[in-house]
Amino acid sequence: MTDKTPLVEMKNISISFGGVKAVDDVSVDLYPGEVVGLLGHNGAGKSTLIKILSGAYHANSGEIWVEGKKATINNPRDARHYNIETIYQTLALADNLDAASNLFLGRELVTAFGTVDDDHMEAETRKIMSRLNPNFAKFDSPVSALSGGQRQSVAIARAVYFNARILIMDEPTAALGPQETKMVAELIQQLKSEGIGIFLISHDIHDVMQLCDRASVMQHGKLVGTVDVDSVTDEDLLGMIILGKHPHEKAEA
Amino acid sequence: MTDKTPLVEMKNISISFGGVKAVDDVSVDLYPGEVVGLLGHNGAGKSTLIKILSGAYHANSGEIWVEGKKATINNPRDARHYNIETIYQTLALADNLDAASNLFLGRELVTAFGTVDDDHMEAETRKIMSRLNPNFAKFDSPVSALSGGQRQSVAIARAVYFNARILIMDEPTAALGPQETKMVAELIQQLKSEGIGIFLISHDIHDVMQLCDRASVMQHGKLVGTVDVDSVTDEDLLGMIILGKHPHEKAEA
Amino acid sequence: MKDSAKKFVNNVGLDPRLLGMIGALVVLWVVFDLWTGGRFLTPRNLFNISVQTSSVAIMATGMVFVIVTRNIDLSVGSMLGFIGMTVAALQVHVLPEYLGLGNGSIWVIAVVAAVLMGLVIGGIQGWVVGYLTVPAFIVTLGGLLIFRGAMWWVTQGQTVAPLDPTFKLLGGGADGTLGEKLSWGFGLFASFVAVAMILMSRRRKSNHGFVVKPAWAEGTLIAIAVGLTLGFVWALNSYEIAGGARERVAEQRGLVLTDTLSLNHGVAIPVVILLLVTVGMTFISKRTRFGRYVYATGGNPEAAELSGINTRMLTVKVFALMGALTGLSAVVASARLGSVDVGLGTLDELRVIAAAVIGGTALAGGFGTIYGAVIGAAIMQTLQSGMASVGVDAPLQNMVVGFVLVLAVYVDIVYRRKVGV
Amino acid sequence: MKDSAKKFVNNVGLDPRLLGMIGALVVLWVVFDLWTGGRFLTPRNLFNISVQTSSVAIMATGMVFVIVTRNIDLSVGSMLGFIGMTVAALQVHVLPEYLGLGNGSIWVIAVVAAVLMGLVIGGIQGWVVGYLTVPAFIVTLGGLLIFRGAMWWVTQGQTVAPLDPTFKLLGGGADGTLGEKLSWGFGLFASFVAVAMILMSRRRKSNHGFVVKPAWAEGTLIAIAVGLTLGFVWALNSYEIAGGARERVAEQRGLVLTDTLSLNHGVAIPVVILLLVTVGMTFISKRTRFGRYVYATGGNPEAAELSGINTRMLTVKVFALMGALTGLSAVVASARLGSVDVGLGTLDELRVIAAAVIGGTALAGGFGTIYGAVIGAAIMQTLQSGMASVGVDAPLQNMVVGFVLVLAVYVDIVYRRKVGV
Amino acid sequence: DGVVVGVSWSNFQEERWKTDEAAIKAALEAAGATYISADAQASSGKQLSDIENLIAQGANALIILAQDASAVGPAVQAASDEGIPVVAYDRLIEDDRAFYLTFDNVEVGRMQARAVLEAMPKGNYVMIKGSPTDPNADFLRGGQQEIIQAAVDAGDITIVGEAYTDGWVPANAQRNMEQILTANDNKVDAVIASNDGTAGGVVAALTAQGMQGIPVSGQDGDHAALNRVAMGTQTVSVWKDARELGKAAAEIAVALAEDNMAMIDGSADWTSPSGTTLKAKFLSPVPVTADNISVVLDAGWISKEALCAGSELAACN
Ligand SMILES: Nc1ncnc2c1ncn2[C@@H]1O[C@H](COP(=O)(O)OP(=O)(O)OP(=O)(O)O)[C@@H](O)[C@H]1O
Ligand SMILES: Nc1ncnc2c1ncn2[C@@H]1O[C@H](COP(=O)(O)OP(=O)(O)OP(=O)(O)O)[C@@H](O)[C@H]1O
Ligand SMILES: O[C@@H]1[C@@H](O)[C@H](O)OC[C@H]1O
Ligand SMILES: [Mg+2]
Ligand SMILES: [Mg+2]
Repeated sequence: MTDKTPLVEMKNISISFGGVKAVDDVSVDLYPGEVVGLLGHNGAGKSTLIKILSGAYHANSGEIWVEGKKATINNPRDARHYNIETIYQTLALADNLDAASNLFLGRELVTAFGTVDDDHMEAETRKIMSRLNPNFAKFDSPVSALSGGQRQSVAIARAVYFNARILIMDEPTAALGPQETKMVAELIQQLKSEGIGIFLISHDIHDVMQLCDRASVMQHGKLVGTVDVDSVTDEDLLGMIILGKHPHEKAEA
Repeated sequence: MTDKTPLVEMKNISISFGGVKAVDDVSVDLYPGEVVGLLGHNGAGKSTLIKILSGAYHANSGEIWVEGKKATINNPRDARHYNIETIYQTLALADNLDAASNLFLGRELVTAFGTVDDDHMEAETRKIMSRLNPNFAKFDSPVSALSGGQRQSVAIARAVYFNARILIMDEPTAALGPQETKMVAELIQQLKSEGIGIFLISHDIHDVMQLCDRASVMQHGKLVGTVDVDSVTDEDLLGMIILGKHPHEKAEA
Repeated sequence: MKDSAKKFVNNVGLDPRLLGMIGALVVLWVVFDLWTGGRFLTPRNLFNISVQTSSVAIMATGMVFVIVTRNIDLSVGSMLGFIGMTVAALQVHVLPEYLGLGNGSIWVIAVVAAVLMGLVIGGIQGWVVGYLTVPAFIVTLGGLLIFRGAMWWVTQGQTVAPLDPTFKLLGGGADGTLGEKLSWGFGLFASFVAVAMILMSRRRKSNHGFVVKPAWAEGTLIAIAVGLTLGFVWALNSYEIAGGARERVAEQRGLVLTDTLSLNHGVAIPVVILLLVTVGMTFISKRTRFGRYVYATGGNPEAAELSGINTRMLTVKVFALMGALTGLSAVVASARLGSVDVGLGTLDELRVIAAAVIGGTALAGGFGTIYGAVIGAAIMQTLQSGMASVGVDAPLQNMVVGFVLVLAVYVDIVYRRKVGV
Repeated sequence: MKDSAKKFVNNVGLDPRLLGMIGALVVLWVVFDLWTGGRFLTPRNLFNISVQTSSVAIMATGMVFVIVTRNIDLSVGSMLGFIGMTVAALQVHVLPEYLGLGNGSIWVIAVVAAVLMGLVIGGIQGWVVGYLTVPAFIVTLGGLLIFRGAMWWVTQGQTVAPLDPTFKLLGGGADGTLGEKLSWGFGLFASFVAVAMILMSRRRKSNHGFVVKPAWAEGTLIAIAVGLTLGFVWALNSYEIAGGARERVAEQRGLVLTDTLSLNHGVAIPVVILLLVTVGMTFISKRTRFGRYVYATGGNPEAAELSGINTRMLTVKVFALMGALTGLSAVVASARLGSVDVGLGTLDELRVIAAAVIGGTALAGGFGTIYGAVIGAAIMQTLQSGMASVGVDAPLQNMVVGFVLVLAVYVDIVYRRKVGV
Repeated sequence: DGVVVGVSWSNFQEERWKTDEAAIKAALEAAGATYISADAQASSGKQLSDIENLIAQGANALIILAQDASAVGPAVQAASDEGIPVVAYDRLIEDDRAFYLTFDNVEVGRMQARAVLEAMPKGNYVMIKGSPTDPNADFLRGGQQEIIQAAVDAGDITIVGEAYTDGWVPANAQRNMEQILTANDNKVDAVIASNDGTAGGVVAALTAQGMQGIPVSGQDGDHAALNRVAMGTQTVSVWKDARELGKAAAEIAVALAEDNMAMIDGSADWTSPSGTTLKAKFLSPVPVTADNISVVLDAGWISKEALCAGSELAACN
């Protein structure tokens, strides 16, 4: 894959909170049409790392390159300019608004007069939700009245609706039922085939093995290593996560 | 199992929000030393059902019996009197307090003078956390500074620290890493062997098959049915969840 | 029976929250009417209260946005005073020197200056809140002190009077109304707009294939909207102008005064301003991105920021809008008094915030409606006016107002719980 | 250099937030001292400001809990007036009839009555907020109107004076102090308690096997605490009592007045009350379940409720506590003035809330410290007294106070961002 | 039925207004008229609304304690449109259709200064003014200046401190006085305070420094202040017998309600500083000092007990 320019390169990223290094000199990259899994124990620094890419946090040091050019991402608006979409672990929904308003937040569909077009947005929301969560019907309620999984579906819909080049998914299926999870897996496959690059954070080794091309494992803020998923076993990955030991012999090409 | 008195019986429970029935005439029960899985698609009504048992919601109709006696549970305090402990899907942590304060919230350890004993509580918290999440070290930070999984560990610790008779776990491992998940599974086995009854809500069929004795499946607020886990396959359960079809031939004894 | 009423309300698509608030207002009116022996529910009093409500209500619509975004603005009363005083000095001491006394453009310049001043001052406060991240409570408490002091300095505490005659019309009074014909015109136009909007929304919905209300329900809704609007105009058009003012008004309207000529007030200009502001602000809150972002930011500031909304800039805009409305309100308040003294606007911040909160705006942010704030202001004003009418001793009046205030909000809470909104 | 200073502060365990606030206060003092040509930083002014701060600061400690639980209390100023007036009438018009004028128990009864009244009134407001779920803003706005009106009714607006002589000592002044000896005693006792608490906490920590600070750090902390306490006493003990009051005070202290007898003020009684309240409230907030629940409820009301905390009852208690402190503050304020007029407490609600917010209490709930509120009150009072000392007139004073208020909070914010707290 | 008289109060901050109100009520009752009222809480905007409401309730005559002399203009306009007479009570209303009934406020200021100047002809003076939002505050201050001007020019008197009192609130006056004392090392010889409330705050500050007894002025004849005069801690309280003022206002209002052109005893045309000519009647204030303190007893304004508590004055024995 080294022949193509990577979609994203995060180089030597570090950030600390009140003196404690949450991410410590981590480098990862992502190619078009590739799914890279980010793994690690709780508190390893996965969410923090990707929040730097999505503009939610600002790294203390390190660089981000997008499509071969150095990128400046100071806030979420900047990230959107690079077509980076994110499903946050905390979902980041405005609880007082309904699903459609959340889905289009910041990018409302408007009428010819420039006014927000709620009906159009609801219609689009119905379409995309039918692909993610067929049981979903609560289009008039604020999302505070939704179940945990329903909320997560809204957050996923928001990230995939717009034409992302780079998609960050932080434990996107944690709250989803088996059917809903399967639909998201299918969606990932489809997006991948469209050439989109995806960072997928997940604790589910099966999912990772099934969906990802490569996997980067973090431990205590540091990168343990990045491996081709095809060349490792479940146990190798677990070993990396828990013991932080790199399966040398099977390191990536 | 019908020879013993059940620990909990929820009989014909219904509740609706703004006219929509979230739980519709559902009955489930739980025996000492038993783990009952609660399954269903997103928005099926699982969380709502157990929130009625934990006193967070008040059922519109139906009865709750605890250890053979009719119980009145109007608020979370009442539930505690029946030794019901709950891990909520939303975790229900006070973000501005540290792990120890959250763990003991409402049941602080006090000194001989009746003042809260923060040092003692921190010491206890360190003990229990070492059994749940060995990487956890952020005892001085407010829980708002914790990662998603770390927060979940705190919520779990809070429910299992006190001597519950009845434990409700609403997707307790959704945000946990593989090692942490394994430790919780071990904990469940141990609690079970101590005679505690556990309601476990989970989307992970493997976990359910491995940890539960029986499983009750809900769909659109209604109970599809309750089955002995040993007598069904993964596919049977999935069929119940997704299609709402009961594997008649294998119905519970 | 109760259920069928509920169903009817639901079907017609009336907002039960709005119904409840109007209900509370009507109950207050009826109580005062009984208490004063029929002197309260008169066209005259409707006219009075509608004018008296205007200044506070105009600001309250802006305060909704401020509070929805989890901020507060304690400075509006002082700012109103400061702007009122500056603009008064401008039209009395400064402009006549250049343009000549009574020049027709004086009032226009004064109004524009007031609104711009508010916009800028509000914007600066918003900038300190949004970009320097000083809590709004502190910033606007500072503003309260600064503007009240600054107001004194404009004229060293001297009252400025009399204001420009045309400017004064913006404050209402017998001459500051639309007059009968224009009032009817205004009422018909408003009805037309309401009907057009209802029908357009219906078409949009059906275009997207959503279920629409049955035709009879839509018809009822239209009937209610048109009925209320025209009824309001009719009431104000039947409030006759009193002896002394007849001559003045007849001349102004270009009529020949005879004994049988019937001259009525009609809708007062400040009320027209308030209605336009209400419609405009409702439009902003429901149909513009800015309005959407205001609510999103209030619901979850972090999520709004992560969604690419520039919440800092939004804060600046919200405070600037509040300031502009305060400027407009300063025009109405000073025009109504015909003069500006250093006490103008005292305690208005409390009235304005109270109006918004009575109208259902949550201080925790995220929730609040424009119409609620306007009705909230009317409720506050009804209480104050009503108490002045019933012959209770003045110190006791305040106690009753305080008590009824809490009671009214409590009743509304119970009602909402019952109907489940 | 900067880093080593940071490390030092961290090691010693000084709260950088506290340091920052004290720093802001000291900067203000120095500025005013330069501005007034050295007349500001004198024992006399320290005495003045400490007394002037007391009433507002006592209430501000209670307001911290109110705001931390996401509520607000706008009624404290009016409530202070109402309680002050009632208790004044009690001690001047009622009690002397039964007990005889000058009876020694009058002041005790008055103080107890004030605190109980506050407790009950506050509790009722808390009940309406907690159980009837009417927003605190509305309930206490109603209270503001009701108590101000009720205050008028107690004596039909008449000023009550003079208050009981012993009662008046609670307000400070040359006689209302501990005197030199007692002040030293008080200082030593306070130092002893501080040292004991630091050492006990150290022992508790090491008992649990946690790492404790190095001994030198603990020593420095102790030195600072003791130094500050005794320095404060020393300063107040070097403020000499002026000519006219010497005779009165000498007699009261049982001394023979000679020309060379040096008579000094010492710590004023309201300041002693404030310090005891501060310690007590800090204890409640940090060491009791109630205090813990206050913060938990503020952080996440739903989580608190789910944890089995009776958040409704908690609200009642928080408002009752606020009321009791307001009652205590009414004693101090009325004793200080020696009389009660219907203006007593006017606008105090704003000062009290401002003190809490300046002291870092977040209006969104969940965060706030008692010491912060007290220092916040001192900052507000320094601004007002300082402006009065430099001889600027009221309107300009207000402007400067408003401006510096915002600036002070802004500087604090920047400082906190720098040190990362 | 009878006449309805609407009274619009600017606020109820000072003690005197309850006496005014009682006097008005009593006189109206005697005349068979009805009393309705409203409190503007120091807001000119609310006062205008209040007056409109009083008119709407059928008032046939209005008595207005104006928050501001000009801002009630529209209210007077509305009243005159309906032929309702207006009495400007205590404070000026700049409108020739109003009947001005007051004690002369500039004169009150003069009386305050005169009494203090007599007690302390030379020395350091402090001027404690009224609320910066009350025009009377500046009238008073002007009258005070007239009297002391010569002594100031001659260098006998130095004004070492001057401050407005926000809202006339005594606690604010106390704080200002404390700071002025601090700034001058207690080198203050006399205080001209603009009313009895502020005087109370001043005396409390002086007492803390053992300085009570230096000359202090006030006005309104508040009971607590008269007691201070008896005790010697306040020099003068300019007494405006609010009962007289209230009674006169009620009678004038009723007379005008019955006949708009009625002639009022003792009234004359008077021109305000800004040139408005209106019918006016002035009652004369009385400066009450230790020397003539018996006038308030004789008038039944205050009981001997209240006046004399703690005093050794001759009039008290
Ligand atoms: N407070 C509420 N107000 C209104 N509707 C609610 C509320 N809470 C839950 N609901 C609705 O009730 C239904 C059941 O929700 P519940 O949270 O019990 O689902 P669940 O089975 O736990 O789903 P998940 O697997 O996603 O957690 C959903 O349709 C949800 O939208
Ligand atoms: N805002 C913050 N302030 C302080 N510390 C933080 C903050 N956010 C994260 N941390 C800390 O940084 C570390 C990494 O957290 P992060 O959320 O990135 O972990 P994670 O790998 O996503 O874990 P999980 O699997 O539990 O989601 C943790 O120790 C956490 O406590
Ligand atoms: O009598 C005084 C009055 O004239 C003034 O306007 O307000 C204060 C009062 O003390
Ligand atoms: Mg994470
Ligand atoms: Mg759930």
